[in-house]
Amino acid sequence: MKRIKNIFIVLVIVTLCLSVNALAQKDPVVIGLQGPLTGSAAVEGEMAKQCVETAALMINEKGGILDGRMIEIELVDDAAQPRAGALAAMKLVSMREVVASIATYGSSVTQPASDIYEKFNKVNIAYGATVTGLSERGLNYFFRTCGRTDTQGIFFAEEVVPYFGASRVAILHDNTSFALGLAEEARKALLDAGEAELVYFDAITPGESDYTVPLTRLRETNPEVFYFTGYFSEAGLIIRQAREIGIDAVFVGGDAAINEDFIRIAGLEYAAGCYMTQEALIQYFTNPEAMEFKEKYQATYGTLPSSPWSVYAGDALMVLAEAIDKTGSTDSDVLVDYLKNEMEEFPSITGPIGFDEKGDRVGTGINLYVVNDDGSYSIVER
Amino acid sequence: MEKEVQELKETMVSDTEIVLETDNLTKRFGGLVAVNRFDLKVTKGKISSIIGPNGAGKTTVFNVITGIYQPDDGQYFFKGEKISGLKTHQILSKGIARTFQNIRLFQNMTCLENVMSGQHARSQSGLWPSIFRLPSQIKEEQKIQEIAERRLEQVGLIAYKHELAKNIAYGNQRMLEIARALASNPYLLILDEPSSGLNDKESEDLMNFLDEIIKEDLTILLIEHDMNVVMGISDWVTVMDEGKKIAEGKPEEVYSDPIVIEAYLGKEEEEEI
Amino acid sequence: MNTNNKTGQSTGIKIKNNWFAIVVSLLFLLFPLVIKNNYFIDVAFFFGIYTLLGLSLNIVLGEVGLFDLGHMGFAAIGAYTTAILNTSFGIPIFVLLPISAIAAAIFAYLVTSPIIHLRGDYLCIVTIGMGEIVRLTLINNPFGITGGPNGVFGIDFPSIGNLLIIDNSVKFYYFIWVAVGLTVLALIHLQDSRIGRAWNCIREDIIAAEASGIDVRYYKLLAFVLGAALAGVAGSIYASKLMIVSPESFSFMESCMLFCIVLIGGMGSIPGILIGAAAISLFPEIFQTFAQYRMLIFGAALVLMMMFRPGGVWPRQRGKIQTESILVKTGKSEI
Amino acid sequence: MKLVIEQLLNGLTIGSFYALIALGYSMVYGVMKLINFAHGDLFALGSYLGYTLLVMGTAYVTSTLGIWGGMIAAILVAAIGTGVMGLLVERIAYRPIYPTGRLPAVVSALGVSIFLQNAIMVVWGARPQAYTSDVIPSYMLNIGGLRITVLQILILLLSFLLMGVLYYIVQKTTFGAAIRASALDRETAALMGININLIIFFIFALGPALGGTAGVMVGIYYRRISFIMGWNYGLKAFTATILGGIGNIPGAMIGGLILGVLEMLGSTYISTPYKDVFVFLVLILVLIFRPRGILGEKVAEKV
Repeated sequence: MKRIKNIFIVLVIVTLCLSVNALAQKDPVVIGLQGPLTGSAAVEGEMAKQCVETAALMINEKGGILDGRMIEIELVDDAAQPRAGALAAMKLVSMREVVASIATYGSSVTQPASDIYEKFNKVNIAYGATVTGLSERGLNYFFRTCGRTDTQGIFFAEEVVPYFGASRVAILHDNTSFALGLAEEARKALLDAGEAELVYFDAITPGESDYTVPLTRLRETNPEVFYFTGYFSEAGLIIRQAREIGIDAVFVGGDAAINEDFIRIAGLEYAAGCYMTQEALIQYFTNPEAMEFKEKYQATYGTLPSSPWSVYAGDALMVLAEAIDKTGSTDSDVLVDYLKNEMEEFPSITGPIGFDEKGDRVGTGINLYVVNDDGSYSIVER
Repeated sequence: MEKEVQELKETMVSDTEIVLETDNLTKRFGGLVAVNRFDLKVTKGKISSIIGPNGAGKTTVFNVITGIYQPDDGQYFFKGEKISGLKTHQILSKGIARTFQNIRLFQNMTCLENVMSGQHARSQSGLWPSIFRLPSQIKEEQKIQEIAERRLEQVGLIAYKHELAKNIAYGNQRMLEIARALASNPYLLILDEPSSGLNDKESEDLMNFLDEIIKEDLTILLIEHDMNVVMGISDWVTVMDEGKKIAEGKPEEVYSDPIVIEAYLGKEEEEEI
Repeated sequence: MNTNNKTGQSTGIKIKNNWFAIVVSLLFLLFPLVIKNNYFIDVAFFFGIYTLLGLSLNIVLGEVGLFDLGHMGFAAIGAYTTAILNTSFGIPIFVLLPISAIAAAIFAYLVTSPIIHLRGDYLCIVTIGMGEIVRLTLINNPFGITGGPNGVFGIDFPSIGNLLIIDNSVKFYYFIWVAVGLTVLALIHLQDSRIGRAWNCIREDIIAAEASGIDVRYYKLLAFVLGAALAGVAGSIYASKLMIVSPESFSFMESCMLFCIVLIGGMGSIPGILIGAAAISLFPEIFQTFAQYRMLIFGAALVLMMMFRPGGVWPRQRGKIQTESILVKTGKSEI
Repeated sequence: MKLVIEQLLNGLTIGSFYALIALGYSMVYGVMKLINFAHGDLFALGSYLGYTLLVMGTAYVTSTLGIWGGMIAAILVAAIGTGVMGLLVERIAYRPIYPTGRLPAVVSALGVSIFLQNAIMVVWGARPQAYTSDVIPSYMLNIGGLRITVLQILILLLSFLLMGVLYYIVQKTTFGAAIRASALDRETAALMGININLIIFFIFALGPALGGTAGVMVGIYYRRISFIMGWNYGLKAFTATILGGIGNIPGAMIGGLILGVLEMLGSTYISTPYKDVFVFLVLILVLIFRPRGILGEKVAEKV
């Protein structure tokens, strides 16, 4: 009995501490932002936050939206964990009364979050969730400003490989949701195209330091093009170690693979001459929105965001602001209707944006970039 | 309850008078031969003792008999049945309970719980009856508690039944350990230096207590250091030295045996150095 | 009246007519009605999940004192069993609940029986290894059934025909806390049974336990199997709540968190587990405002906690609760 | 054949890192019977200290001391820094908790680990950092088609040197004897007049120092360092410790090297994605047949 009593007391305490927090406050146009501020993907969350704040600055400086209402960002950490992701989404919809939410990075986190937004009819725009299946679930309120892995995979198979006239291709991924997706789409597209032979397809474990084993294996298959679909920090190690054990195949990175950090880790001597299939590489955009964004971001944080995803988060805010402003409404269904039907070629940071019926972004121009000897990039004209 | 105990005994008693018998028992630790071709016979209803200087291998014999060590050679029998190779808990359920030289109680459990645990092998409620508190299990629990309280009363610790074992006095801890052993309702009780660390008064009480419990159809085998205790209560004494049996017999015989005195006292002196 | 009755007799029955229990259950019932906010109800749900997981680890770590730093592995087995069987064969969740438990239990039995004899830290690293093996295998998508890093999507809500469909936060809240309530009841009963005592004896002194006739190996395995089964249930509920299972939910870090739950609360103390689970699951939410500093604070908090309450916030009180003597009651006593 | 030799070399290199970290675990465990979960993060800290000195301070360090001098300086700074941090951790987070039993200490260690990891993230940012090329020599050797970096050889030499020295101290000197004695039985050792506090000081300074050294070497060798590397290396090193027999210094070294080689070979000849599964399976198998690790000697239960 005593123990029952104890449990009872504990529960009282817990209830109290919950109720105290229950006093939530309100705010006119609040947009939620969900991202991994802690945990292994913390770097992405950090940059997403910075990008969205920069975008908000751009809008608010122009007098905000809906004649004079400022945009406020409600930031919630989802630690790149599905559980935390679901909680974060629930927090944004049921406590902060956000108009819409920018959520989130990582497909397996976006999944449960988007389910919750759907249930509460809140527009949610993913910025780093590229798994093709996400938009195939018939969700009404789910959008994404990032591309889908399949488009890029097809681009690699049908544009890049022929460009190098390669007949032997190797693909390496890192078993993260994004990289695996891209790798498999690329493989599929390669087989469909049937031009080149896929001589090697394997995974590495992210976060480690020594990738010489898979690379040695890869070397034995002597490919002409070597496509790594993972992230920059592994990519940097891999290109080093690949060159050091004498792999001279053309190195092509997916759009998470190549950025300043990649160059710092690989060292310019190895980074120069690497290619990448890239959607939105902010330093490369020259449209006024991008220029303004870059200028403001640099002013605050010194550098430029090193990952495309964070910039997409900025896009998401631009898109939402536009929709709310144009429709003069914060009603989710009105916004959904506008985003899917009215909005076309909206000039955002990473160029014109529109959405199809599934909420996928239309018209993301994927390009092949090359790293120059001075560490800058340039588009490869085909 | 008396009746049940009786039945239990019936099943355990075999016609032989010899309760425990070891044959040519040998245990080595690396190079050292701790127990060397040791033969021992324990007679029913009597208090037998093993004496001998430190390191003579007495405790090792106990540890082998109770299955904590496996012997390198030799066998041992309990009531004519071969029990060598059995696991410790199996040996207890056969009816051999023991105490330890350096007291091994369940420190953070109450005295009552300690003695109740002693009856583990004498109860059988399984997982589901326990989870659902089936009547059978409740009944058994009550029986366990009742026996435990009897034993605690017997060793005069009933007052401390809700104290944690680690919080009671040293002497009481020894008695508690004996109570725990008795709770398993053993046929043979093995005591490893029960009087060590006790003052004269306490060991006096202990002897009386043993004389007391031996009456309830029990056999006792004990290791002792303290000659007086041994001589006081033992019916039969076996003297061990360097793993070997060097003498055995009635206390007074052994007491006067020159070999014993020589070996024993000789060692004692070494100890003082 | 005799409410503080520690030993076997009739505690189980008493709980029914005990007003404490009534108040507790009332509190449970009222919470979602008092606090209508879905976020807090969800937080309370995950608090429940962690409580269940904590209780399951408590059997192994708290009661028997076996270091288990891979406990999330068992939860993973349960969660994936539910996810895979539900998504590919449409078997309802309520049917899968026991199946997941059994699957986790069998897994636990198979992996722990060869290593159950290991002591302390050796067992610890083996359980870590076991947990990592499970996680890595899931990531590598064997036979294409675990969905690799993406995990398994689109798990149904628990439902019995159309009579009862658990599809919103409040229902899930009741779902998990009923499960926790039943578990707590069962564990209280076990603590006061010969099995619970046997477990504690093993924790206190393995040799004395063996010498008191306790089959140490059997009871260690029993603890692991039972703990795993409970973890499997928790995993299964978790899966149906999130509608997705993915490997990162079952990382080594999470196992460490469970370990902390048991020690923050106090080994083998059921109210302790509630406190521990509350600390682990509420802390990150309450400290959301600190964003990336939050885990920093959390780490420091753990250290302080152990500094000031090394025995746990609410250690199990033994012997404080007096039992009336059966001898006295039955008049057999001389005292 | 060439492949095998290459992989063996790489295995030895990464193995020597594991070994250096494992030594810290093993020494602390030996004397304190405490799994110092924070050790992996101390290693990461060392790596970041070296980075700060070398990369952020290139202008002063490398330019004045030259590339080699710079690296030596970085290693020294990292070693000292982590050593001091190790002592701080012991003072603040462990010493008050030892008396209350081992498990609370383990939790406290977990707390410290989480704290350090996130502290690194807050101070140096969540982005992975890189030891840039300008502070690191990259000469290639080509021995009969085998391509080996000079760095790799130097790192191997240095780690073996360090292990050798430690081995000598622990096995051949009286102080080492004192350490081993306190590892066997702290109380008795103390009664024998061994200054336990001095020993604790030694292990908690030296263990992390070795880890910190390894941290810098990992940075120099692989270039990329990140705030979560502590967990990865820490877990592997702890595995190595147990594999070799925890509390046993030579065991830790051998365990580390074996683990490194196993990892490489398993990855080469079994499966790259499953290599850690393979590693843990081997560990479990070893423990089934040698419950106290490869070099751990069987201690008879005192009854």
